[in-house]
Amino acid sequence: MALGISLWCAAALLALGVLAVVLAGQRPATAVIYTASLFLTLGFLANAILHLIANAAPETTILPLGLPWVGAHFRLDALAAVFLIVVNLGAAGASLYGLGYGQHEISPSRVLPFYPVFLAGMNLVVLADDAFSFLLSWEFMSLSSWALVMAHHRLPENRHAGFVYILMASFGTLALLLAFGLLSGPDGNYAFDAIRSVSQAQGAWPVLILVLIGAGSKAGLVPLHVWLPLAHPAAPSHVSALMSGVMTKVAVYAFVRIIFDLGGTPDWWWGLIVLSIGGGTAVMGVLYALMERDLKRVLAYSTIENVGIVFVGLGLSMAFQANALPDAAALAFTAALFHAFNHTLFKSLLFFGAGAVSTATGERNMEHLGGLIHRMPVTSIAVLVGCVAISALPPLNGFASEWLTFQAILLSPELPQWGLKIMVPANGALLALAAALAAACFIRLFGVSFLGRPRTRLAEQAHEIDFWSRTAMAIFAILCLLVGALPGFVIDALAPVVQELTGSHMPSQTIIDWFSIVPIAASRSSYNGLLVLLFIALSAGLTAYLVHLVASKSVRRSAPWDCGFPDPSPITQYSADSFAQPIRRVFGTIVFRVRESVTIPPPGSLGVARFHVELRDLVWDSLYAPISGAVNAAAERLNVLQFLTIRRYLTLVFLALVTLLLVLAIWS
Amino acid sequence: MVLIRELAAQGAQMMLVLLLAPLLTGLIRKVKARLLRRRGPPLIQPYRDLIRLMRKEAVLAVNASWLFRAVPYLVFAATWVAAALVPTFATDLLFSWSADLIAIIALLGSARFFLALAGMDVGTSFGGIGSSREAMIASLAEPAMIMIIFVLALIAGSTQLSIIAEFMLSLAAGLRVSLGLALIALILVAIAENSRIPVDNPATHLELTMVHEAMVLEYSGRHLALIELAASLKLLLYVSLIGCVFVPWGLAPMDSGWNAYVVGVLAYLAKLLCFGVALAIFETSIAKMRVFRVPAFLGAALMLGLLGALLRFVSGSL
Amino acid sequence: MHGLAFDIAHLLAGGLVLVSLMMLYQDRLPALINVFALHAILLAASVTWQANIQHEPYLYVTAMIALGFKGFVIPIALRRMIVRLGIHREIETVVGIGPTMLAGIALVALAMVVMLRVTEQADPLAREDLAFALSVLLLGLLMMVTRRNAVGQVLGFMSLENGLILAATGAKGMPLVVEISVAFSVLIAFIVIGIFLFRIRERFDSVDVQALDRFRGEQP
Amino acid sequence: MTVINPLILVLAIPLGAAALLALFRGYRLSSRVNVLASFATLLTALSLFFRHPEPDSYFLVDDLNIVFIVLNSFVGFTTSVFSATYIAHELEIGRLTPVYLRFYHAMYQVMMFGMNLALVANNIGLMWVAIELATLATILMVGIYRTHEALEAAWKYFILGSVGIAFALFGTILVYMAAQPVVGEGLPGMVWTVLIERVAEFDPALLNVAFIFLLLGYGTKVGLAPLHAWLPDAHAEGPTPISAVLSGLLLNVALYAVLRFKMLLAANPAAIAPGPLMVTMGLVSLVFAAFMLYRRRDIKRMFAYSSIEHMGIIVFAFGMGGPLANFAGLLQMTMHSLTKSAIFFAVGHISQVKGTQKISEIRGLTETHPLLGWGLVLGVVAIAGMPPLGIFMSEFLVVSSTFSRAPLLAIPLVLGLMVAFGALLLRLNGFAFGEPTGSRAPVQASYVPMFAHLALVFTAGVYLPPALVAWFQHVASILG
Repeated sequence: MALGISLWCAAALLALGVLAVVLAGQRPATAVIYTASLFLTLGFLANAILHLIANAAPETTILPLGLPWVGAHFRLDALAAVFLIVVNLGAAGASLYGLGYGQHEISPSRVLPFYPVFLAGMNLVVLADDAFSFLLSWEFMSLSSWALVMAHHRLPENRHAGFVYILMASFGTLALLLAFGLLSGPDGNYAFDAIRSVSQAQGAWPVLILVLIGAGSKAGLVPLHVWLPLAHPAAPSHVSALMSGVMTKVAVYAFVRIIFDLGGTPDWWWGLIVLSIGGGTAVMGVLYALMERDLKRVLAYSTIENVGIVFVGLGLSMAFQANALPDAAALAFTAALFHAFNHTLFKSLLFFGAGAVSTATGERNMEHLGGLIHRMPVTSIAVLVGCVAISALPPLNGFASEWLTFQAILLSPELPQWGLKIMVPANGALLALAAALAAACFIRLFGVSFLGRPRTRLAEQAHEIDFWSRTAMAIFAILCLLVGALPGFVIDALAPVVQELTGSHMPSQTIIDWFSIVPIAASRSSYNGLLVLLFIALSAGLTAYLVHLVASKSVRRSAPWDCGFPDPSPITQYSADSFAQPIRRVFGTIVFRVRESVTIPPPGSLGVARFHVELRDLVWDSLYAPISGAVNAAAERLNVLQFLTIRRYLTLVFLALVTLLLVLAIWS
Repeated sequence: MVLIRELAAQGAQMMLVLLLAPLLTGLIRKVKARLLRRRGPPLIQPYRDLIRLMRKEAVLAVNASWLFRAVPYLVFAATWVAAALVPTFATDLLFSWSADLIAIIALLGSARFFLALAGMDVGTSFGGIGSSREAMIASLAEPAMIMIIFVLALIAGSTQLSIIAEFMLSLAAGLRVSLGLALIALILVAIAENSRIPVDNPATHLELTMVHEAMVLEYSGRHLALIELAASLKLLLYVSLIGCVFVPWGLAPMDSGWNAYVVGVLAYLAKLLCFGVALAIFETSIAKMRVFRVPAFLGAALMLGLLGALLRFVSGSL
Repeated sequence: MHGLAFDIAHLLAGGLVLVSLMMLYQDRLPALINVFALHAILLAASVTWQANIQHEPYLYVTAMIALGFKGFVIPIALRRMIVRLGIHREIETVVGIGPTMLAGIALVALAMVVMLRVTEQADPLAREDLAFALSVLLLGLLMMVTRRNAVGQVLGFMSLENGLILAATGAKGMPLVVEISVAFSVLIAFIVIGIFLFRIRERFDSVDVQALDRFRGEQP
Repeated sequence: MTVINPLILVLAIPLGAAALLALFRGYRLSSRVNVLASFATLLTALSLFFRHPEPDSYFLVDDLNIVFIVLNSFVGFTTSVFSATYIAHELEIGRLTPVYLRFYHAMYQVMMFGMNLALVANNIGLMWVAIELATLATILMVGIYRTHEALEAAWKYFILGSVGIAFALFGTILVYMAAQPVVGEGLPGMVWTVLIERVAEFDPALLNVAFIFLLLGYGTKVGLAPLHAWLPDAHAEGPTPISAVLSGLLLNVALYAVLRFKMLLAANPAAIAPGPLMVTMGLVSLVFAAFMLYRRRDIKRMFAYSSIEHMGIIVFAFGMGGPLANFAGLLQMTMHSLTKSAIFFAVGHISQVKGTQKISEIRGLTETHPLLGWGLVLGVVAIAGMPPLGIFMSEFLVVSSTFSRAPLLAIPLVLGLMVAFGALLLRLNGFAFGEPTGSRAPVQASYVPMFAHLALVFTAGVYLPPALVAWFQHVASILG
């Protein structure tokens, strides 16, 4: 029954897209579309939560669509329900935010039709239960998000972003298609349950590589991440929130569904590969983020970092499964899913904030912002909560999932293989480094854009945004706080999925007193979010009260200390680049081949001293530039064949005939 | 009856920590002055400074927002909670089961996060210098700390500080190479985190060299008092952390009576004295490094921590 | 009698292959046209001989077409045209004569190898006939490819087409042979007119449009 | 009143219309008659579904060609509707004079007659004549603009076509020679239905040589790689309705002929498997055309290369063989003709309103002409193989079945698909989006045919009617 409702909701979303085409241009279109998609996604959400709480048996249904002899299979099981919650939570928030943000959209007719269709695509991917409808909805999701990225197509970089995005998306789909080809065998039984029944050969490692390429390119694993920081900022903010917060989770779902559910038990070195790619992605993602100035590009790169953390959890879980340690595998898998859920919350919140800033000031470059905390109080509080959450600091949800991942790493000495014994601690260090750098990155983001003095007139005249956007942000901020304080409930909600896919699940958390969470056994280690929050609140309140009782309460405003050089210009403040300069000098020389050059004019001349930083994206230079160069070179060389004379074309025909006759003469 | 004793012990620990922190800072300043052949301020000078600051008027920058005024309370609260959770004289107190080492370090991370933001709120370049360098130092110190926690957790089997302290007390761990590496790494991280001499000079106000002081340059009055108290609490935290893990003797074991607590307090005071003097001697014997030599310094700590963790992963006995 | 009929048919077909090789050898246009005329006459002889072996009256019609149309009409028209176009003195082979001849021999050998694989139970006349037809076809294509001048290429195409007619007549009882040879003649007529209309001198595809404008005059 | 056999009608109507149209002078009347004639042919073709005439020695209607006859007349009809508005505009700007117009409509119907005849022909000689007739009609139409390039394109098409026809004829003769000792002399030796039953006893060596000549002969008409030279210029220089019919239908009819002979070979076990031959030619055309897409400057020439690429995929699918790949090939043939003709409808109107076919001069279509622009975007997305449109289903089947059976073959296939996808999207980015250039004058284009095709392809992407699936599956099994 739940699956029926979900499919009807998805169909309604598709119909909404068509309605948007009809309504395009009229005044109420934005309000109608976003409210309708809000209610539909809430319907999805409620349906999925009920299914998960009731721990109901998986429902399947077959529609006469799709491949003629296979039909379109759909299935709602625990894994699908969890990811439906993640998808529709982000979607509901984005729709709510869209209500307000959509009013400022310059070309609504290009955004409204594709928005509900994009939501429907994502939901259908999670519900699909056979290779064809899975890939159909997967590509459909990419196609509609490509159309959204191309909404502001007047800017050349948006078009470039759209092109790179759709190219990588189709490359990923082809990889998944090949993986499904392998899984379903030559006679083409594409239904997932048929694939499950055929016990996979143990050595099906090409499937892993292909799925890593396919799902990884959509999630943003490092070598395949180049489209993400281009495409996400190009789309309107609520769409980039969806793409970052939600679409990457659909990619994680695809990886989990194919490797954990369809593939057989993984080999141990599968976990090693996924673990190392995850660790590398985490560090590279945050280092890229530190070098960026555009608000949305920083957030897009930080999505890559969080996806890396999720894949570290998944890699660990695969390693444990390979060595038949179900409890440890359950812990690592829960940590990964929990972090994916958290990331949807705080990343959507941060993208809403970035959208609010770009609407209020019309500017996305941090170097032109500053002092927004005075002019946009509500947004700045929400973004502050988001930044604290994403930097994995205790009272909030980021820390809870990070803590679980660390606990999972601490369980790994039981793994016998030497490769894992070396790589797991190394990746633990990478993870810790990524978390610390993320904190630095978000201090920079919040500090430069919201604190200090406004650097441009635009920032000075910023104003608070509309009611809907603020409510969306407030809801997500409160959710971050709640999940941070009471992580036990979320972990128990994930239990059925973990049981289904790893054979066992974490001890149920809610029965433990004081709502703390215990990874393996109470005796080992536990973390209590609520208590930490209470302690900080109590002691802060107590001190504030005592200080106000005892100490003086008078306050006086005066100019800040300027070391004797009264230069009120806001440029003297630390900018985004100068904040990142120490970290760039520490890490940048290796990772980005950073070269800083300062040209000081000879003494006596009145020339201007110039400071120049040269930063190169090694992944793009070493992987993508050569490929496109090769394609262009081949196209150039082959182009000659278009301008031959008829005689030369006849020679081609003649040679073809002679070769075929030779083949016949020699072989048959 | 037991609950009251438990509550009293926990309350005592919180008060003890609060009271001893300025004393430790005073002691270090006194010993350093003595080593430099100066009389140095009296031991209780930090208390008098705090009281003086409490009474003074808080001067705020023109551009400071509500965050600037809220941060001192948040920083102090977070640091005080973290310091209270680290066992000083007894291991098994009322809230010790929530004293997870990763949580404590992360609490310090939150304090540093808000302090850096406060530094940037004022809108002058000094705050920016402080926050930016603090972020760089933290980006290396925190992973090193996590690696140290991995070593301790792998040896003791849990990340809970009271269990680790209990395990160390029982000397079941014995002498291990990874423990030695972890100790050196922890000392290096403690020096960097508390902005002691080789990384940053706590006493200086020379704009271009200071890190921690630059962030709190604009604070005054009661806010500065809270920040100073939080800084000394943090120093005390690291000292008691090193004490309870690497020098556990004198800690009152599980549910022991009042006399064990008294012995515990005395041992703790002795440890504070030794660490204070050792730190003062170390600081006077070494000069401050250039800012961009700090990554090498902390990189060493991270490598030592990682090596220790690797050894634990590779074989049970190392 | 059976043997003698075979031998004469083989003789004529073999002669056709020989003339094709001779056409490869020519490097001046008028000579090439004369050899082509000989090629057409030989084809006509072979078709008439096939006609009286198979007692098929309509094959005589094909023979008459081959003889009349391709034996006389086309060569005369072509000779007058190359004089008008002023290209009757050019030397126009792309690749030297030596390599072309070698390639020709190799092609005949290839045709033999491919065709003689056909098992014995097929009618022996068909096997040799097809082998020769295939050789003539390949040589015709080789000529089209190695000639630079458009007229040379058309002659190559026509010799290729003669090979086809040889194969068609060799197939006993094949319907539509006459219709096909008529269709091909129409095709060739189109080509020759095309060349004449567009006055293609050197390269096949340099359509000379000025000639065209002269005819546009009377439309509004 | 004995009901006239619909088969005869399917041929008679276009022939009669051609004769009629040759007489009319006025443009308005002839374009309407052209549409009417094509509609009548469509109706008779649809009636073939209900009454299956028995195959006799000249005509045959079976599961394979029933679909292509209907597709042929449907696209013929929609193209005639499109050509009505297209030609009206061409008259206004003077590129076509009324005299040529009469010739154009007559040739259009002659071409339809040729293609229908080729599809229903049971006699392989008749099929050869029909394809030759259709090609000649197209050659004349390609040269109709009388510009230098148009004539050159027509001339090149003519010469390469003639060589191709010669090969095809030689192949047909060889098939007859192979059949003659088994089936006896005269007409039965050319009748396909008779051949298919007795082909097992034919001499395999003769059949092999025959198949090679037929593959090269009709392959020239299909536009496979080494023999493709005429196709891009014929598309670019001819009037757009002709490019639509050429790309949509003539390539399919030629490939249908190759399929007929592949069935023959498949039925004779001793003959060499045609698979590897077609697989290599398919892959070569796919990869070659994919790389040629990048440097194209003319929009119609680019879509011509995309037709070569798709024909490569289809021939590759038939080369792989097996029920799955054959089904995919047949599906892709249908979808490709519908999508490509829809694209040419859009391109025709766009090049008219922008006055140029240069890709660099057409920009920002979705802004200046939303309907045309988004129609073209949908078309290109469909041809690139993105779901939810029909071609995705066939490419899905081809790639996944190939990878599981012969992984090494899948690598060039996927490479070709990716490179072609990149080129198409790069150009689409150029002309559909960005700063609009050229005239913004509203164009009174006929949107119905274009969106009818795209709607059909869209539904086929998600749902295929069971009857069509049954036919294709039956044919896929006998295709071998």
